[in-house]
Amino acid sequence: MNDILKIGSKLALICAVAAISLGLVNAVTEPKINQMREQKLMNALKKVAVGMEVGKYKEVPDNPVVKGYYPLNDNSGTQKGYIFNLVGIGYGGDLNIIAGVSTKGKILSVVMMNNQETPGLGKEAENPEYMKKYIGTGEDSPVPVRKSQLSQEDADAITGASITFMGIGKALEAASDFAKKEGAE
Amino acid sequence: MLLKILFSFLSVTLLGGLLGVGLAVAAKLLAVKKDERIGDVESILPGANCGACGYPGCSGYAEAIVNEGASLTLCSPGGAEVAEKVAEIMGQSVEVSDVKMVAQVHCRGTRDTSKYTFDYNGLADCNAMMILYSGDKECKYGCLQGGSCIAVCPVDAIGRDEENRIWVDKDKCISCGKCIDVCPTHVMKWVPYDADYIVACNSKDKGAKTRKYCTVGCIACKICEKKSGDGGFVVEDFLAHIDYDMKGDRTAAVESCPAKCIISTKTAKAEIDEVKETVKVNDEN
Amino acid sequence: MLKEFTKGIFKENPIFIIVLGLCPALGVSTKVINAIGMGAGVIFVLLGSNIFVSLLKNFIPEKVRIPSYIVIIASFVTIVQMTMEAFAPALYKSLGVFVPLIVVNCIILGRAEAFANKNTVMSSIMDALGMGIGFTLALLLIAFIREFLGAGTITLFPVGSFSGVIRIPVLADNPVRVFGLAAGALLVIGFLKAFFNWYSERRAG
Amino acid sequence: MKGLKTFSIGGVHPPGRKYLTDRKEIINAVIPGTFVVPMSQHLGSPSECLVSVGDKVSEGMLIGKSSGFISSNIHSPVPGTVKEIKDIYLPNGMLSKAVVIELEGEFDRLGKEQDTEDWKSLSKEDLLGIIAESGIVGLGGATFPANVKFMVPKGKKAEFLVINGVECEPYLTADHRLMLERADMILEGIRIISTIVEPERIAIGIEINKPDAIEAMEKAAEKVSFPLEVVPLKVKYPQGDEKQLLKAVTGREVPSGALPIEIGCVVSNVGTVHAVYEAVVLKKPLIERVITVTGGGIKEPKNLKARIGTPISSLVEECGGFSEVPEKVVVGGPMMGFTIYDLDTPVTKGTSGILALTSKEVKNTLRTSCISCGRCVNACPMGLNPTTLFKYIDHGEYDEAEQIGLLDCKECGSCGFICPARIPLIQGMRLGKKMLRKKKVKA
Amino acid sequence: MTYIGIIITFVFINNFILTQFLGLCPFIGVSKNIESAVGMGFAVTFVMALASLTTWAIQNFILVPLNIEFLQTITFILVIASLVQFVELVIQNISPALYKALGIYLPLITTNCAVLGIAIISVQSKFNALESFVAGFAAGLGFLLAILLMSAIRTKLDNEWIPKPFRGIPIAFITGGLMALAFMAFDKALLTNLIG
Amino acid sequence: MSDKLSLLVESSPQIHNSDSTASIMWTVTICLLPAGLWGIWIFGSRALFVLVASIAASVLSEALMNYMAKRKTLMDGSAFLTGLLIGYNMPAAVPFYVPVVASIFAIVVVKWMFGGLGGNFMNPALAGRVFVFFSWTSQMTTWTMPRMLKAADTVSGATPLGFLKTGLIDFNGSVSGPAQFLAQQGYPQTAVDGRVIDWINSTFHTHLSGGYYDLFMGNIPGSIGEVSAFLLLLGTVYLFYKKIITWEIPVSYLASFGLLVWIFGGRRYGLSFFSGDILFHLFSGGIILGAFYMATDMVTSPLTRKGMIIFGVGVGFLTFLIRFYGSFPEGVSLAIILMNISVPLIDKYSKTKRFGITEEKGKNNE
Ligand SMILES: Cc1cc2nc3c(=O)[nH]c(=O)nc-3n(C[C@H](O)[C@H](O)[C@H](O)COP(=O)(O)O)c2cc1C
Ligand SMILES: Cc1cc2nc3c(=O)[nH]c(=O)nc-3n(C[C@H](O)[C@H](O)[C@H](O)COP(=O)(O)O)c2cc1C
Ligand SMILES: Cc1cc2nc3c(=O)[nH]c(=O)nc-3n(C[C@H](O)[C@H](O)[C@H](O)COP(=O)(O)O)c2cc1C
Ligand SMILES: Cc1cc2nc3c(=O)[nH]c(=O)nc-3n(C[C@H](O)[C@H](O)[C@H](O)CO)c2cc1C
Ligand code: SF4
Ligand code: SF4
Ligand code: SF4
Ligand code: SF4
Ligand code: FES
Repeated sequence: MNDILKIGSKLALICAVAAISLGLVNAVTEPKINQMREQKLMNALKKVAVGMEVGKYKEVPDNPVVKGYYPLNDNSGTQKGYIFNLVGIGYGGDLNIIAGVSTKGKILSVVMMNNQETPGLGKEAENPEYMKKYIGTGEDSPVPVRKSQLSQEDADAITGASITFMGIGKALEAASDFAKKEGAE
Repeated sequence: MLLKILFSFLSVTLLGGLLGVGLAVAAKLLAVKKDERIGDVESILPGANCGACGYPGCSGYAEAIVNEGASLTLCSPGGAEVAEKVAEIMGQSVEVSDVKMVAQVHCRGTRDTSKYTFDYNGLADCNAMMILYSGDKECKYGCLQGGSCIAVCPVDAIGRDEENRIWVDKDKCISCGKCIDVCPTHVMKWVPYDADYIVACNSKDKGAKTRKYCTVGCIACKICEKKSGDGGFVVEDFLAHIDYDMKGDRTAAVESCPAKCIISTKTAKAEIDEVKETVKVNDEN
Repeated sequence: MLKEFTKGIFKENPIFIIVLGLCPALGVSTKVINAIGMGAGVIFVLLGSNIFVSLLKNFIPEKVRIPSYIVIIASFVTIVQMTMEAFAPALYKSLGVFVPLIVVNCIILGRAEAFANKNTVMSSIMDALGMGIGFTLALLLIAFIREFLGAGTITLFPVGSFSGVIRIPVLADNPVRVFGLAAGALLVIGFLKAFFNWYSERRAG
Repeated sequence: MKGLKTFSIGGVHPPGRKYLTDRKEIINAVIPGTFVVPMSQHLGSPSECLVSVGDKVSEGMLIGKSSGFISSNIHSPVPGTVKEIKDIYLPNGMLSKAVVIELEGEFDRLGKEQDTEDWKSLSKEDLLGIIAESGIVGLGGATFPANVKFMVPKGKKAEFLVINGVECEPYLTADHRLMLERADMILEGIRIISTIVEPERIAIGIEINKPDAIEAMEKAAEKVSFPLEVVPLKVKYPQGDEKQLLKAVTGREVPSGALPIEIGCVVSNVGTVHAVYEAVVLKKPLIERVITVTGGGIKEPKNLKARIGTPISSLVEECGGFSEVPEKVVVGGPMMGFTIYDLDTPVTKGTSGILALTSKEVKNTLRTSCISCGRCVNACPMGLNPTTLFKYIDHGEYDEAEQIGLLDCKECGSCGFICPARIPLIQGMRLGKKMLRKKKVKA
Repeated sequence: MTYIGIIITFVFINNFILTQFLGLCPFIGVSKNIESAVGMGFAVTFVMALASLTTWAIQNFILVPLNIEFLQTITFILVIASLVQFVELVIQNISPALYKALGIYLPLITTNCAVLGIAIISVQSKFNALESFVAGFAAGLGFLLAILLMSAIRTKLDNEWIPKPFRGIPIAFITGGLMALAFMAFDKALLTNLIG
Repeated sequence: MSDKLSLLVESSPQIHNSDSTASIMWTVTICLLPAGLWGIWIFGSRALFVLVASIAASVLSEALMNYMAKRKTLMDGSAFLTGLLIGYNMPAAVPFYVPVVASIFAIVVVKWMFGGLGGNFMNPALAGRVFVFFSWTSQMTTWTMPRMLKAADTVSGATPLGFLKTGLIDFNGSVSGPAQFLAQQGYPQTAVDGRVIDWINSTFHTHLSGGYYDLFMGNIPGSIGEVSAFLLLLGTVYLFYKKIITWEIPVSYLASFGLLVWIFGGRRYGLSFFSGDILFHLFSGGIILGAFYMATDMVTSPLTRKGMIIFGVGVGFLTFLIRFYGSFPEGVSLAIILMNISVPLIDKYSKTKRFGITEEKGKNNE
């Protein structure tokens, strides 16, 4: 019995030392980690804000695509658009997308965040160039969701990854519709 | 922050302590007795798993030594050294002769030097060739060159040269005896590791007959017997044998052998290096 | 002492000869930079755990040997994890679940079991360094081949204006993408292992 | 064609090529000057040689004595002098002692009228004694001593006596001709055997590629007092094997590793039956048998009644020699027979045919590794998996091979015949069995 | 995700061995013959299901309430290691033959990436207790499937003439590579289309 | 011995069947040729180039491996056949390196690392194809229009199945089946097709949509050798006649696949169960090529009849699964190689019934 307690307490001792040291390290790194996270988000927001001011985040409940948005205001403070936090369905699973959309539903800017697409195919969408296919659409022309809506050159560029393309397109379409509806209210 | 460290400390320590106690209890309740000597013996055995001891691999032998009191000298690759170490663990003493024996092929007959009686078509395996008229060589004692020994050697000590002759690299041979077991013509035989020469013929036919079918066969002329002087060579059953206990000089005998069938064991390694069998190929005629 | 160091690099290379610690070797080897990061993490943990295990070898009771080692290892891993997340978040993200999995990297526990708990601190350090560097080199080799063929790039640290990505002219446009995927990883390590077998066989004569 | 009986699993259809000889009457072979009589012509232990060099022997004289329970007597085929006693290779590749006899002196039987014996008064034991005395062994291929086979063990009952007139081996027509030309004698032989084994039913199985033989047997059966069922069978190799024959005729399956008597059956080849007739009625020991000499490489294929010990070269010569250089000369049928390299090899009791096969008939094309086509699996009448067996054996895993039924393989050759990769499967099986035996001896 | 979805995901789509690279050491080490492969497969399945469930409890009853998630790795592995050791003791008592067959690999389950991997992945996927358990079980089944197929192939390969440097482990990797190639047939879309 | 006859000595049997590995391989090759010639005719010389590249790479790799392993297996025809089948599985417009890499991968890695002909457990041609498919997905999914459809340039060359796959993703309407769907979306058809289908409809009082004739004859974009179901089937007639392939695999494959299509296949088009279009799915994509020429590869399929049927059903199920629910329009290659990896297991558990062994005794023997 004594033996057993001794063994238990020795393991406990090692654990204790480990836990305390880790707690100390954590005390140093945690603020730093949080800071980095925020920074990353800010960077992304800045990219999609197209020079406008970003308001306070609002969650959208019960929407499969639009998870929430930041209002976008111009200098005067009137709302000109939204930055949407979108979830699309790609080839490898969910696509996290941040998109700037005008109140009229026009796509202003798109950035692909977390995704599990295939490098070289779907992951090409992380490339800023890629999103040009969507920008400017949504208000007058529909957001493209399939190859046939693209020029030959653009269509060739997405060959082999049209599911990703459609996934982003559909998410943006939903965002655009959302913006139009909100804007109309 | 301090609170967090405190929580960490408490939870992990508690978890550790609990599990530690739990495991200790479990170990006590579920303890299984096991003879530790098995592991010790196994770690001393060479791990070649060659089967020379007659047990399934080294671990099998280790178990047999500890549980069944198997003889300690069965491991030929390990030799005297291992046997002594094992004996130490087992608290016994052993006596082993430390003359290392290796396998050697006692035949150099090739398509050029020996007569063949028919065209053989079939498995490249000596025991299979044996089924059909004991092989295609007219000499029924020689190496069939089917390479069964190559296939069974656990350490790839056997190879063939360009003329299809089989050679054993005595430095690689671990004396497991598998090739000797498998060889159907018994042309693979034990030779002391430090033997300098072997009589590379196995024909027990009369000299005149041997001469008819093979130009490198022993014709039992007894010249070697005479030249060696100290009895280092004995001709028996129309075949010369070397008495490896005699340490006299054999070069005179070797040089005067008319069939040139007494060969140096040193050449064996040189020739084996030329062609190595990587894949056993049984197809394509 | 030097022998303890060099053996891990070739003769007892953890990946190619002992064949342990495969998961991270394959999982993170899509980019050269990942291999470097992973290698550094492993060296650190290996070093730390080897030192502590060999220090504590008389203190740790037999029955809880493995849990104790693991706690020690896990502490170092967590340190790596937190530091990496704080200071190299991109790398942390691309190594993914394999960072915490350093804990179970078979090499580390294997070394603690097979070496550190029987040897002095100094030789344990040497052993850790050798094994760690051997692991890293192997990882680098695999990652290099996989990234070169599978993506047509070589990704290193960004330095100054250099983005850190070297593009291989023809391959970058049409890489043999399978090498970046699971199947390619297994094929690459299979061929490398065969090459090492062949080479050591030749060296042995 | 439908509704004909045959066995259920496996089997192949090699080209029959029986037309070469099936119209050729059996004729007595020329008697050469020298005979070589091996002392091991049967299953079991070799006979004990009773003569030595220089001895005079007469036709039908006992020169080799049965040396055990499973062994057989051997008689001199001709009168003459013993010239030499030497070791020779038999067609099956085994070494055997053989007596070389040079023809000399008078024939006691040849060309003389034989008196017939009324055997009906003899007892079972007497009959068995005569059969043993006459050195009769199974002429269907197994060369199992006939007297041993006909001795039904205590506690066992022979319900069926099945006569094997299948002759499923391609090329061979010896049994076929025998049934055509000597149906009555065969029936007499059957009667003798049934006196010994006392079966409830007697049947003879004949493949329908021999319609004339079926007819001849049916006609002969009408004349006798006991009921003989003539069972026509579908043509399929190896129907002649007793296990397959019994499956086809009686529907019973001989259990793995057991003998036909286990399921109440005795099987005997028509040639054996005929030999029994000659031994009992004509008091003639087994010194000659019918042999089909044929094949694409033989000028004039024939069915010859040849004396045991005749060198094969003599028979070949009698058939006009080779029409073209044969790729190989085979003793026995093409599916189970053995190649010989020396034409001086003698004819033995088990020799049913001599074939000179040309390369066109042999079809030894490029050998490749096994392509797992599974044809051998579907061909094996024993339901074995030859390719897997072969792979185990090729890798020295004999115990594994035994586990999946190596010992059930009867080397029928179906798998080797059908294999497109030309894998020497049967040699593998024989190697495997040999190594197993070696291992058991060692253990 | 439904339970069926979890099972399909972890058995086929995210097969731990063939797509996730988790648990390769035992996969290569214990797949030489079918019997021990199956034994190992079941042992791993059992441990993974238990580990996934236990660590869920640790995560949700200790780490999250106390806000000390950074101790995830250390606590999880501690629990897993003890669990494995316990299982080892039990197997040793119940089936010495199995214990012998699994040999050095039982302790290796502790250090099998798959076990800690499923624990972490379950937490990351925010599964509930039952889902965690099912995920662990399914991932184990995926391992079992892969190692079973692999061992059957390797038994066949024993009888082929593999080029010498490739015999043993290298050819096992290449075989695994080809299996992974085939398993690419199972992708996310399959799951989405099958169960929406 | 020179004065005497030199005779061959070997083990029984002394005669052999007329089939040999080489004749089997070459016969299969010849039976495949019509479909390939058709591919060359409709897709142009580029297709020929692809075939030559894949065959040359395959044969040269085999030669190289022969040299390294000191063996001579070139004439057995298997490498030629593998090369040919790889070419058949390529779109006509692929860059040359795609078939070349596929062939090298097939021969060197999939076949020779496992000991050459007979040693491999996975179909080399398909493994090669899948390897390059995953490596160069876009090149492998860029299709050339056949010559008879070039004028009608409505859509860029998508195969019927590819077109359906993308077309159906957000389809919620209801049509009578894939053929009508394609027709509705303006998938091109030849004029002959219209006439033939009209003739069939009027003669047999059926209501077929257009497109089946094109599908059956091969007037569609697709891989070079897979498009013409008709010519492929023509070749199989001879293969069956020569008993080179047996019915088990193709029949169980097509039957299980057809059954699943019939039961579930209509759901995508808003139809009820038991209304899938079997005909369409049997003649589109590589199913005919796969079922008769690739799943039947004896090296990589089970040994026993029972095993073959299990295998066929498995391939059928997986093809259905991938084609209808996966992200690839085709599914044949992946389904076959997936079942290839289970063949050793199937072989282990699908034993033949042994002669003279009753059930109970058999069990004791295990
Ligand atoms: C290895 C691999 C990775 C793939 N990755 C993606 C991807 O990232 N995004 C995508 O949309 N489709 C991906 N696909 C799906 C196929 O390419 C799919 O058939 C294609 O999207 C169809 O589009 P297409 O009509 O442009 O050829 C991938 C396929 C494979 C084989
Ligand atoms: C594969 C095979 C084929 C056989 N074919 C025949 C045959 O065609 N005719 C025949 O009489 N015996 C044949 N036998 C021999 C029979 O199995 C059996 O030994 C014989 O019929 C018994 O009669 P016996 O002892 O009188 O020869 C064959 C044996 C085997 C193994
Ligand atoms: C280029 C080419 C090479 C061929 N080489 C061979 C060969 O080496 N061996 C062979 O048996 N058949 C070969 N054939 C096929 C034969 O001509 C024949 O069609 C085939 O063997 C059919 O066999 P069968 O006689 O059983 O019908 C070749 C065919 C072609 C087109
Ligand atoms: C009926 C039949 C089908 C074959 N199918 C293929 C095939 O799909 N792919 C391939 O590479 N080889 C095929 N082969 C050729 C050969 O079997 C193949 O190269 C072996 O798998 C190589 O070991 C086939 C052969 C035959 C007789
Ligand atoms: S030494 Fe013996 S086993 Fe080796 S090849 Fe010669 S005959 Fe065969
Ligand atoms: S040469 Fe013979 S005795 Fe020596 S190791 Fe090889 S098989 Fe064993
Ligand atoms: S030789 Fe043996 S394995 Fe081959 S078919 Fe005949 S019984 Fe079956
Ligand atoms: S018939 Fe020949 S090639 Fe076919 S499976 Fe049997 S052994 Fe292999
Ligand atoms: S490193 Fe993953 S199981 Fe060994």
